[in-house]
Amino acid sequence: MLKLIQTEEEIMLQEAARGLLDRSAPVSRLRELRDANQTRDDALWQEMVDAGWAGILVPESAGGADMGHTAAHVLAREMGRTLAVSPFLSTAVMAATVLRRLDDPRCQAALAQIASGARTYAIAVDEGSKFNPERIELMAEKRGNGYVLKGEKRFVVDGGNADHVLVLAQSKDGPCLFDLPADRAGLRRNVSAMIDSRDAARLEFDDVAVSGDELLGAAGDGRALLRYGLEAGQAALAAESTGLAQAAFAITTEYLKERKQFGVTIASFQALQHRAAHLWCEIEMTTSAVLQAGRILDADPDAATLAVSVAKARAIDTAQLAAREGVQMHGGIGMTDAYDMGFYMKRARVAAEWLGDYGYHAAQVAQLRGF
Amino acid sequence: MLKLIQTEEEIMLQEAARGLLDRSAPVSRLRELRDANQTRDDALWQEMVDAGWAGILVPESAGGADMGHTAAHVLAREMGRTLAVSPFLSTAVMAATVLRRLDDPRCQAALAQIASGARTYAIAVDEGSKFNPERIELMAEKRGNGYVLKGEKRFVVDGGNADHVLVLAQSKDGPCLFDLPADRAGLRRNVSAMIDSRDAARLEFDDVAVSGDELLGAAGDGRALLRYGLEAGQAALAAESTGLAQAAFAITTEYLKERKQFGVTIASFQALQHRAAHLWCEIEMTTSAVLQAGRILDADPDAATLAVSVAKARAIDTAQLAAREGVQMHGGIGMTDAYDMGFYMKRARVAAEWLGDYGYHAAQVAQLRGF
Amino acid sequence: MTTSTQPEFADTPEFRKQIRAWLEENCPEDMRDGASGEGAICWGGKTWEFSSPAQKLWLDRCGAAGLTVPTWPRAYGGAGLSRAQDKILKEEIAELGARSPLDSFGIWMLGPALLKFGSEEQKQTYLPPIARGEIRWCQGYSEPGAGSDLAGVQSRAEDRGDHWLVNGQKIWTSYADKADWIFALLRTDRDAPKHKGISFILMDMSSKGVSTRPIRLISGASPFCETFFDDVEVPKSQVVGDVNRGWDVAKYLLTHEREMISAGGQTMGAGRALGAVLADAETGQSDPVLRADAMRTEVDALAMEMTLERYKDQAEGGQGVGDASAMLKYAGTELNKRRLELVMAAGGSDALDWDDGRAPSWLRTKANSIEGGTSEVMLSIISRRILGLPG
Amino acid sequence: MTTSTQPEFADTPEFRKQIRAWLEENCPEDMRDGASGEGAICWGGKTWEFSSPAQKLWLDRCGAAGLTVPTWPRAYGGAGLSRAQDKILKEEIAELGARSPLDSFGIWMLGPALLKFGSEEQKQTYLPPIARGEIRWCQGYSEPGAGSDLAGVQSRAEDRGDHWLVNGQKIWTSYADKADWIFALLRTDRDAPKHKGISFILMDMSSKGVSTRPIRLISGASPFCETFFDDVEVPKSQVVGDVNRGWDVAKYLLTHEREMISAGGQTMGAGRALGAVLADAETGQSDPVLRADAMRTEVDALAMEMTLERYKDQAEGGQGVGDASAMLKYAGTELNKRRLELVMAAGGSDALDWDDGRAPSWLRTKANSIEGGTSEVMLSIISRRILGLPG
Repeated sequence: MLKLIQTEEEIMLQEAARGLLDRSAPVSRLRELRDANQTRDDALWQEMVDAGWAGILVPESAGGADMGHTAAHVLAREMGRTLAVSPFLSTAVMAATVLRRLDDPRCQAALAQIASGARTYAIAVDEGSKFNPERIELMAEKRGNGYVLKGEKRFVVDGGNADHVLVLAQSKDGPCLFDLPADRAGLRRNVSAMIDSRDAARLEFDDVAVSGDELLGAAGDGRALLRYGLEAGQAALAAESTGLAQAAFAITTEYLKERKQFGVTIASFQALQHRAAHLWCEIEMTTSAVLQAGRILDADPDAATLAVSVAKARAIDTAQLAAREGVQMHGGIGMTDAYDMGFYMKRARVAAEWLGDYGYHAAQVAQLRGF
Repeated sequence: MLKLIQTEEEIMLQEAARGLLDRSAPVSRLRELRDANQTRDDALWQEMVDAGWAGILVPESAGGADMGHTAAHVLAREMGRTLAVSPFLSTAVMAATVLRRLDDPRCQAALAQIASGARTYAIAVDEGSKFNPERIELMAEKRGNGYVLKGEKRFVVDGGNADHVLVLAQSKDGPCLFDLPADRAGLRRNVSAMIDSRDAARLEFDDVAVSGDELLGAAGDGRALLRYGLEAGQAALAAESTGLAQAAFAITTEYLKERKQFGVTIASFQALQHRAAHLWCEIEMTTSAVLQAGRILDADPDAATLAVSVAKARAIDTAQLAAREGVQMHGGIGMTDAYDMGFYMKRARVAAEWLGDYGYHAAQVAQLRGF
Repeated sequence: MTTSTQPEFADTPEFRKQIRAWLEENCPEDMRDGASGEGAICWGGKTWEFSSPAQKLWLDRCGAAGLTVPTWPRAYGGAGLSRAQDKILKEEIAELGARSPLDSFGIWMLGPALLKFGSEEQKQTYLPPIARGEIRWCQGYSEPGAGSDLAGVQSRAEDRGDHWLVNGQKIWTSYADKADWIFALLRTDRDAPKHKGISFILMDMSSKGVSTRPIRLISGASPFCETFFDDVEVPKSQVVGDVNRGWDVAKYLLTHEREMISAGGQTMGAGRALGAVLADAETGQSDPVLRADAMRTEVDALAMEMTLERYKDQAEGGQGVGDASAMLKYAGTELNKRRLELVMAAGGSDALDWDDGRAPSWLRTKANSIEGGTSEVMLSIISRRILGLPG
Repeated sequence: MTTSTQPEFADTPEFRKQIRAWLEENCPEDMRDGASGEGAICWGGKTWEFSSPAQKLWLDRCGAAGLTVPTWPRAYGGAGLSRAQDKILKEEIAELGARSPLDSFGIWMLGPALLKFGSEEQKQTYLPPIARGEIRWCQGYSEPGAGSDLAGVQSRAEDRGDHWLVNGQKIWTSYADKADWIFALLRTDRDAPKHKGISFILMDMSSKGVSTRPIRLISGASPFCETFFDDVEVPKSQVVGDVNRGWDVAKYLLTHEREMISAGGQTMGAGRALGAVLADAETGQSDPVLRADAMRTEVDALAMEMTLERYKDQAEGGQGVGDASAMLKYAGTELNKRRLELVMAAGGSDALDWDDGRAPSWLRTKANSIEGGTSEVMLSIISRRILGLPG
């Protein structure tokens, strides 16, 4: 059944991931990228591709490892620990989850491209300042065999660097999901200076022509289809945020043990002890929720919404608490840019908005629980 | 101007009040009443009347002391400290505030009755489980010179013992406020076993005849008129709750200093110190809000809503926190009926609902602050 | 000690079928209503008054089959089931809606302690009557003024050669007024360091010098009692484990108890009900404060449920819960307090009537974070034993 | 030191009229826009570049009239105003929308310290240039690794007969790279108990051996610096108060600083703005979580405002705020953090763009509960000094 403990395979995967990331993507690497005004790390992504991570959700028939969401969460959690910068979530989790739902040779080809590292994706959903896939105004007007897209997408994470974009648009037949190259004529990408030093963009669609072949699934099914990708992304982001929380917490407790004030280590102050213990409990509970989301996504993705929303709501709350406590317990040094804790705080804030904030996911939970 | 410090007169009043209440209405008195299934303490009320408290808001022309709301709050706060049981809030604060707004010899007479202790009041507003004076369904049908009242009022505090009732009803001319004797034919009072061992009743109005003389002010003005009384009551209840919080906190810090565990006083545990210090801060902030509400009620009652709602919201939150921390920090003994802390917790819960809960008052604040 | 009628349960794939058949055959119709509240519990003991003949029949049959204590060895009144079999049994009981035949501190607490620390003679003497519901036990740990410092035991057992002479007072002894025997921590060496001079002793509550007085809580009448020992004579054989090593037994049982309370805290007012609570509330839709609190509580309740599930899975996978039981205790009881605060807020003035029933439940939850180790003690345990912070 | 042009302000009912006339006559039009942000501040000092001729004129006129430091004695460059007069002055300045002519650590911190602890000669030497905006000061308290333990000063001043020889490092020295002088806590006796071996010493930042390095925060560039002392020679006369009694001066200033930070914490992102923040938010109406958080924050912000008002009234009534300043500091800064969390949540992804400006403000507030004494230190002060708990 759906056991909420890690399998030996998952534990091995975790150890391998930790080794790769500690070596090639420690927080100091993010700092280097930031200082160089870079938001992509091609060498790291190539390493991830070589390790099979790009294809973690790609079927074996398309050259993937097909290990499932729980395994993807193991990787995401480890990436959260070191704040690794990569298109993993957008490409290997969200795009792959969508594409593999379609029995379509073009999707098979796209999946193969993902697994081989030849193509990265960004997911373009938001149009306002809040995640709301129910309110889509970007228009897809039928023209000949294809469509013309007009409108704007905001907060497209990885949108500045991705090779392809999945775009949710509104047509007179209902929501449509398109898969198009990011360099298509008429599509302008405005990259913003995101606080966590990663890539996000505003996409302007100025009469962008797409072919009928670039429509994924049937017209009108776009939102339902994308939902699988979004939920997979939300769960993976919850896993990443949990890793972030665990790392921030580990750094903080280490600091508590080392740091002396008034002649004793500050770890001996009971008020800090109890706050640290409380935070540990929060992280434990969130870890359970993420495990549950992974198991259900693997077993019955149509029934995963509740578990995914619990995981996402809990994880972003926990990650932000861990970062806040991290800065406060470090005192002044935690506020300096030279120390890593600020990077954790900024990444946690971005995760708190991306793919739905606490209020969005708590409302999903309330609705599914009958109130 | 509106100074937020107590005047010397107020400090003297406070000292006198504390003396009277410590002597005649300690918590042990509430316990006696509870054990005897009593919800009234006529001797105590007579003492309050003799001390001029019943007339604290009654004009001197009607035999009152006319000291204003801030002074009334001084008394209410002291009553909260010992959980005194009396009709002070309903009668001396709410009913008096309403009656003195009308230039009407019958109201003058009623005020004189209040000041002399000859009459007590209860205020009948709620019809559902939540305070909502905007939604009144109890009907006042015009009949001859008077009206016939049909319907039900719930959670009428002091409703089982009061001599008179102020009832807010709906007529075809709009809301009407009536002042009628509680023993009027057709009016049935069902007293409930309230958790704080005080008096609250459900009133059933079964074709209750009231005369035109018993209508206060003009038909249609009832809600606007009662509002002055309700806001005065909310502020006084906030003051009472602040006194409750202060007393619960004082008992708790005393206990922390006395109680030994693992060979030291539990006051030496930093986690408890910080929680106690935090609670002290909360009480200080609430004290300010109550002072502000009193000053504005005295200076400009038409502009008091914001301050009153801030005070009520803060005070019930603070009182409940103080009671919860009180029980938890006492450990097992705090859970026993033989110890007083449970009485504080129960009274705080009733205050949290009476005259509007936290959500009601926070919504008032949000509305007045433009969101 | 096994009866001749006791069935043999095989540890084979056939077990589910076998146990289902046994339950179908033996569980009286009246005991199949799935009831589990206080009124449905059978506590057993010498003075127990059965609520119905079916309750007695169900206890007798389960007792004879060892199914009141399924995982205990057959020699001591159990059915000797493996952990996996026990899980199947519970599933089948749930499937049938069968009531628990017997609940008691003897089963939950003393039994595990005796199985681990008792002598062969003690096991033979005390376990089977527990299994058959003949003897009801209560626990005597806490003392007035000791609070979280459980090792600060002052009640003492003096060695009088052929017996212990016991004097002192216990508090929070649940159902002491209805129990036949008590297991208690008593000081047997006043000069030793406080953890080293305590013994775990069994006493007959009908002994001369034992008396009890019920405790009323802020939430009303309670099963808790104060229990007094005034020159009570106790046979020397009634010490479990070594003399002055009673703290080892106590510690073992405390961890055990924490896990039970945290699991229990969760089921009190089950998660499912919260939606209904808010849907019924007059301002459940219109008040963002109430609604946001409910949403947060629901999210956390679900995470708590998943956590209990995860720890159960870990336990089944052979990983003990260990000190993390402090987390379950802390988080579960704090959550339960929040839930009942919400129930009260949703209920408004209706919930302020004592007879309405919500207020006593609400007040009762305030003890959850005190009994069985306070939240503060739990946090300190986590800090010290899991996080490795000093103290 | 008073200039011949300095007006005499009488402590009479006429004062309001008099000061209003003075302001009307002397405040340049460009200085009447009520601006108070970082860009509008005049910090003064040797290297100060005035933003406009009007800014210089306004400073010069106020400096000459003693109105940069209204309550200081006229002998030291002030106007010798009473507390009541000062209040009227502030009201009239607000009425006119006049900018503050000069802000500086010299006015806020060193001035009060010198007035209380300085020698007559020190007052004569240092105060008038502060009042006229000629010398800009910075403070050197904190050291790397000392954190909340301000008395754990390691930087040392060795007595070399005719001068002190200063070596060590300070951190969080705001604007040290722009200041002319620094007032610092330095260890002058390494053998004494830590609070008893510290002196409060004034140093010229242009002295040989002084260097600074700016600190970048998580919120971006900051006025904070690290400041290094490498064999800096300082005249013996530049100790304020007694040698080795510098902690008394520091304690006095710390209480003073707390009151200022708590008041400042409140005005950063003023209360009035929260309604607008939520009204603009995309989910400000529809998300109960966001809405409930905003409602709670608004209620608390108003109570905080009333509390600041109450403490001001108390101070005017002659009751000092004393240790309760720890409460203002704690509650004010924690509230400010909550407010900015809310601003970020309301802003959604728009606020995640660094250039949007909300994120740096949000991150900056995280230091509020650290600088000037951490929230934990404030709670400990309240616990010990106000509640009388041990520790």
